[in-house]
Amino acid sequence: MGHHHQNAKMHAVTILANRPEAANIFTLEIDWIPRDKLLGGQFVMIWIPGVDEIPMSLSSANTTSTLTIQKVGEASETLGRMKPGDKIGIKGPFGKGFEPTGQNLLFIAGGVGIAPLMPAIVTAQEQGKEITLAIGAASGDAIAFRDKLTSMGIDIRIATDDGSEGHKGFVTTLVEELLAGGNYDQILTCGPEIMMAKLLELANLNKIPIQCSLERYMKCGMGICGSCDIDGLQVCKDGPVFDGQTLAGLEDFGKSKRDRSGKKIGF
Amino acid sequence: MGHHHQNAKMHAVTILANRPEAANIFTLEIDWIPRDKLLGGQFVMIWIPGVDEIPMSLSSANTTSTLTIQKVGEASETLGRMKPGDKIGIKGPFGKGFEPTGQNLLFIAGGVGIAPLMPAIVTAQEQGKEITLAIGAASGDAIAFRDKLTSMGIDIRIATDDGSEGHKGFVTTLVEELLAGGNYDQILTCGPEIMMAKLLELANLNKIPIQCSLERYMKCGMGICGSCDIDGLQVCKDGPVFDGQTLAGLEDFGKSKRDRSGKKIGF
Amino acid sequence: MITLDNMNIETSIAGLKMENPTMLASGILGQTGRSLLRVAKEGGAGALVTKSIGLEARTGHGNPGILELDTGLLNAMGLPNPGIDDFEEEVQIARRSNVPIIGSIFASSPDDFANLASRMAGHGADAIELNLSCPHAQGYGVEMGSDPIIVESIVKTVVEAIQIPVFAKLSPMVPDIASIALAVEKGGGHGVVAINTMRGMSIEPEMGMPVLSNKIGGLSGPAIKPVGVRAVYEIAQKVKIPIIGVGGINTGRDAIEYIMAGANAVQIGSGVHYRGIDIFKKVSQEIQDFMQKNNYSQLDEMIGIAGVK
Amino acid sequence: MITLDNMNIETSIAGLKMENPTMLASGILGQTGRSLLRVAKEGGAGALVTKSIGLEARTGHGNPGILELDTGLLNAMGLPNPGIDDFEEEVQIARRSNVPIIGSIFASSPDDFANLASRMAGHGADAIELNLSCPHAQGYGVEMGSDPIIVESIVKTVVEAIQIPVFAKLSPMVPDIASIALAVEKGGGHGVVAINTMRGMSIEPEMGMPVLSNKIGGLSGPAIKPVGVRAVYEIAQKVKIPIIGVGGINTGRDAIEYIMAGANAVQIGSGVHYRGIDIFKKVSQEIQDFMQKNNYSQLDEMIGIAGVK
Ligand SMILES: Cc1cc2nc3c(=O)[nH]c(=O)nc-3n(C[C@H](O)[C@H](O)[C@H](O)COP(=O)(O)OP(=O)(O)OC[C@H]3O[C@@H](n4cnc5c(N)ncnc54)[C@H](O)[C@@H]3O)c2cc1C
Ligand SMILES: Cc1cc2nc3c(=O)[nH]c(=O)nc-3n(C[C@H](O)[C@H](O)[C@H](O)COP(=O)(O)OP(=O)(O)OC[C@H]3O[C@@H](n4cnc5c(N)ncnc54)[C@H](O)[C@@H]3O)c2cc1C
Ligand SMILES: Cc1cc2nc3c(=O)[nH]c(=O)nc-3n(C[C@H](O)[C@H](O)[C@H](O)COP(=O)(O)O)c2cc1C
Ligand SMILES: Cc1cc2nc3c(=O)[nH]c(=O)nc-3n(C[C@H](O)[C@H](O)[C@H](O)COP(=O)(O)O)c2cc1C
Ligand code: FES
Ligand code: FES
Repeated sequence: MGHHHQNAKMHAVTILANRPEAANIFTLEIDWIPRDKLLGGQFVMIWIPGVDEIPMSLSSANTTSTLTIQKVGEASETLGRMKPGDKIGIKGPFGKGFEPTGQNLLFIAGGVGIAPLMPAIVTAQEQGKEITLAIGAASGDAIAFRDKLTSMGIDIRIATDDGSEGHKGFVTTLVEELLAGGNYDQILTCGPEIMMAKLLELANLNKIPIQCSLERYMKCGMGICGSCDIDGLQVCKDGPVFDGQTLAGLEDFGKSKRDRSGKKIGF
Repeated sequence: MGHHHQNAKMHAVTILANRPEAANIFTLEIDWIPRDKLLGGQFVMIWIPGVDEIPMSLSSANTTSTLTIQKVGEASETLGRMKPGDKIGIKGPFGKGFEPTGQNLLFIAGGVGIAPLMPAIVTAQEQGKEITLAIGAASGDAIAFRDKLTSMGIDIRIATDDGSEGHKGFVTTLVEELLAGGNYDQILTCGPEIMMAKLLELANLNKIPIQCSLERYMKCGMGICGSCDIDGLQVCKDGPVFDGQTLAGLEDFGKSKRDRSGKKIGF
Repeated sequence: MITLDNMNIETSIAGLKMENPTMLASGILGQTGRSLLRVAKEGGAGALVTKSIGLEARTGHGNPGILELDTGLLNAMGLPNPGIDDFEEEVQIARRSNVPIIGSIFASSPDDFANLASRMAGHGADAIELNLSCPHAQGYGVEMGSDPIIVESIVKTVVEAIQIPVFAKLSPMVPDIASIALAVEKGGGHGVVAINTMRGMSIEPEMGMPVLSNKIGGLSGPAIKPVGVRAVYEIAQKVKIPIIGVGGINTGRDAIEYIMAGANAVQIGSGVHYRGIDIFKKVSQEIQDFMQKNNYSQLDEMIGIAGVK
Repeated sequence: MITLDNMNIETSIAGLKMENPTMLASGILGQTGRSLLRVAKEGGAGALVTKSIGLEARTGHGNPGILELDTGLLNAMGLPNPGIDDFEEEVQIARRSNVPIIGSIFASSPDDFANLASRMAGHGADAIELNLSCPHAQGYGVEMGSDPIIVESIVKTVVEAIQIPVFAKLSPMVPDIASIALAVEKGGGHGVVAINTMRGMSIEPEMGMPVLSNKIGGLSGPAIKPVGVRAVYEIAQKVKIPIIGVGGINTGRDAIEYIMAGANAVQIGSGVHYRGIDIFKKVSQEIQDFMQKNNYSQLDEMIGIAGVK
């Protein structure tokens, strides 16, 4: 065919470990790695036989890979009960990931949005970049990768909804402070779209390039069914990571998405 | 698949030249070469659109390939009328070819049977082997590749049915003389099966290894239809070149073949 | 719209003019107006077929709904769609492409088909494609599309209800597809689209179960090309109305096989996965390259020639 | 006969015992007794199906009769065969293999089928396979095999005429293959074989014409595997008689998909081209390897499990 497409074949893979990561968040280690070097933000479709198939970012990929998952419904909860030796199906990896550029990077995670940021943070640190990470979470015990990030010596700023740790309130307020004080070359973020829409405004205001990782309901993950459409772009294939310039031109960003039937609905 | 099979895809190829080779025999040069190094005896299936598809040995393969064809019926006659620029279909190459071993080689061609021997003769000469070639033909003007063989300095012995050149009568008589005089390491032959059956006897009598290239009616050329069956071997895939040991164990060799329906018929 | 020079590869189907013979097949990026627009502008498609739309919104089957196999794709999306009412905006946006918009619809009775067709026409579609062949949505597919009498009656009812051309898309899972095409012609249909996917299944041995949540899906892509070419060939021997060929088209040569079998235009679905959204441009270019090398100057010269030789 | 240790992959179909579940499919190396013998001894097949044999000798269609495509093979041999009388010697030789010999037959009426079947039984065949599904031989194939009433009557007539098991081989080119399988069961048939090839065509663009001399042929190999697996799955939901799965089996995993869908045994045809005559040994070994890794000890444990989960 001559064209390098991300193939969408199903592979049965074995779960090697299931570790608690934070309140309501766990990490599955699987006996599988992507073919090419992983960019944070790239994701796989995980088939839980008899239950569902859902998109999931790869939170790391070395000799094994990990998925870091928040329990929100049947599929994620079923995954949470899985034990070493259990099997799941995997398709992918799919999509375009983060591409950190510049020296001084500001990462901003909303909740489990830290998962797709992790591979980018690790790579950026290996490349000797300066890293600041702002995390917004429901409470202090819901912050994933805390040990890992601390041992890496990352400068972490925390905002919690309940004020149990760090700034009480929105992470965006925290970011406004950081932007006022710091001199960042790039913002990389994943979290609720409303949060990211606000961050896009802040980035534009401060003339800092930004990359955001989006979520839409995904059926194929491979760019053909149209279920994840945002203004004619497919989040699964053209994203999930988009740059600020692209996002600024989209009518739907931060405003509306599609339900499983393709109907437009507001956020 | 991990298994190297001879693929049977159809390719349209262009005829570059159509040269007379001998009485009733012509050589087509085609804009196509086999993927791997050719062994004499390996063949292709040639599709003449609207007419037929027939097996044909490759008489050479370098930057282009050649087919050397005797006019015997509709397909071969249609090919004889083809001009540069005309197109034919080709599948292959198929089958197992000659493997010259030893220093002093006796090649024996019956009629157009010289065609599959040519690549083996050329290779053997390149490797510095001693070559004797016995040719049986209807008459002196029916001997193909005469100029080429002469310019190569090959020792040619001729037998003709009409006595117009060389020994009058069977080439096998000529071979009996050669075997009495010479000291051959191997016999390589292609021609009528009755001739080759006689040569197998002579080879066994003289304890000389022999390889014969057989013909059977071919439909698939790829070893699955069973049309070219000889004692459970498929001439297209297990042959067309067989060694004397294999042939000695076959009931059908020199005695019977199958018609297009699979019925056994005598020679 | 893209302009392609050298060879003339314009074609037309029942009065719809196309600058090149490649259309987007139904169900691929055809759910939103903006993605349709993009397939025309960025992708180079000569016409666009929408996702199949029904009377009501449907979420479709659960995930997994699709996977890639060694020789093609297998999907059981289950006809998800926002319903005909919500689809007006999408058609309106798609129309900005200036290429023909073909509204695909599915229903379970002739009257529902006619109802949907007139609303789709009202939304601004240039033609209607009747999906008579979905292999994995109970009550909406092959059951109807394999009976010539039902097919004729659906086509007739729709043709009488609207002013724009009506095409019927057929399933290959029948003993004699040409007789179904004949029923389309008899019903007054303006064109036949062949083929839809073939019912297939993929089982994951480690799990001991079918992968698709619906178990059975529709096979598309390279695997079904020989079946589609044969179907178009057989239909071309039997009917006079135009034929749109679809199934496993990835390259210009694939498209040419369909055209030589008798197709006036082709559709591409799975190929968007294999070669990207600009596959329509690539295939159009490859068709032109072939024509140049083989001394054709008009697409018309190739249409159906494999059936007359 | 080969002995395979470790896992037990023996199976049986209507009383025919097989040391492994792989059979040679009809039409591949099945025309002579000696090639059949070789497929068992050298190739490792657990049972052998002969070429389809008719009342009279037939030369079949002219060449080209077969070609390889990107996703499978396309053939229109046209049922060449020496006729039932000349076939006795071949069956006798094939019997030396000590594996079950299944005589495939084709005809155009129930009585001719019955006549052929009793002669094939007389020649020494252990079972009969009725070819109700040849896609490219006018009058002998899909026309009959797609009508449940005709199928039931053919099967019934044959079953009443002979003492050995009767299997019917079905075409996938029907809207509902399970209903045809049901007709086989109702007629008293002892097993169903699914699937035969699918009608397809390949056109060579440079020539502007179909490659096969018969124009239309039967598609086999990897392309049709998902269709075959689905067919076996659907049939297994509907009938109780054993099922023999065939279509695109190249590896142990392919065979296991069929077995999990409900097949008691499988047949391999095109795979002989892709992996050589010893594909039967290879596939048997791969099935054992899979069973070992996944804690199965008997083939039976896998049969049909994708249908119950
Ligand atoms: C590209 C991408 C990467 C993601 N990465 C992660 C990650 O690393 N960690 C993590 O915890 N979550 C991640 N998610 C979100 C995750 O897919 C959902 O949390 C999960 O699907 C919920 O499924 P459920 O059955 O547990 O919940 P449900 O009860 O089924 O649904 C809960 C929520 O999840 C959403 N959801 C369900 N199915 C899908 C689907 N097929 N596609 C998109 N959203 C769906 C629903 O819309 C709903 O909002 C990612 C989503 C996307 C699109
Ligand atoms: C492996 C192999 C290599 C060959 N190499 C050469 C070669 O280099 N040069 C050459 O001149 N001839 C060669 N032949 C013979 C050549 O295939 C026939 O001469 C040719 O098929 C005749 O076709 P026709 O239509 O001209 O004659 P027809 O009138 O069709 O038949 C004349 C004779 O050719 C035989 N023939 C026809 N079709 C086939 C077929 N499909 N398979 C086998 N035999 C067939 C017939 O059985 C008959 O005996 C080779 C044959 C084989 C099997
Ligand atoms: C994901 C997917 C969704 C499809 N949805 C529809 C649909 O809604 N309506 C329809 O008529 N065909 C649908 N099809 C079938 C295609 O339009 C097309 O007929 C088929 O895929 C064969 O073409 P291809 O091989 O180019 O994909 C769908 C196919 C795929 C792969
Ligand atoms: C060259 C060839 C000849 C065939 N001849 C017959 C036949 O005579 N009778 C029959 O029932 N099936 C015949 N078939 C069909 C096969 O038995 C089998 O059903 C089909 O090829 C699918 O299996 P595969 O994908 O393993 O080849 C033939 C297939 C091929 C490729
Ligand atoms: S999920 Fe299907 S196009 Fe993105
Ligand atoms: S020609 Fe078909 S097996 Fe040799």
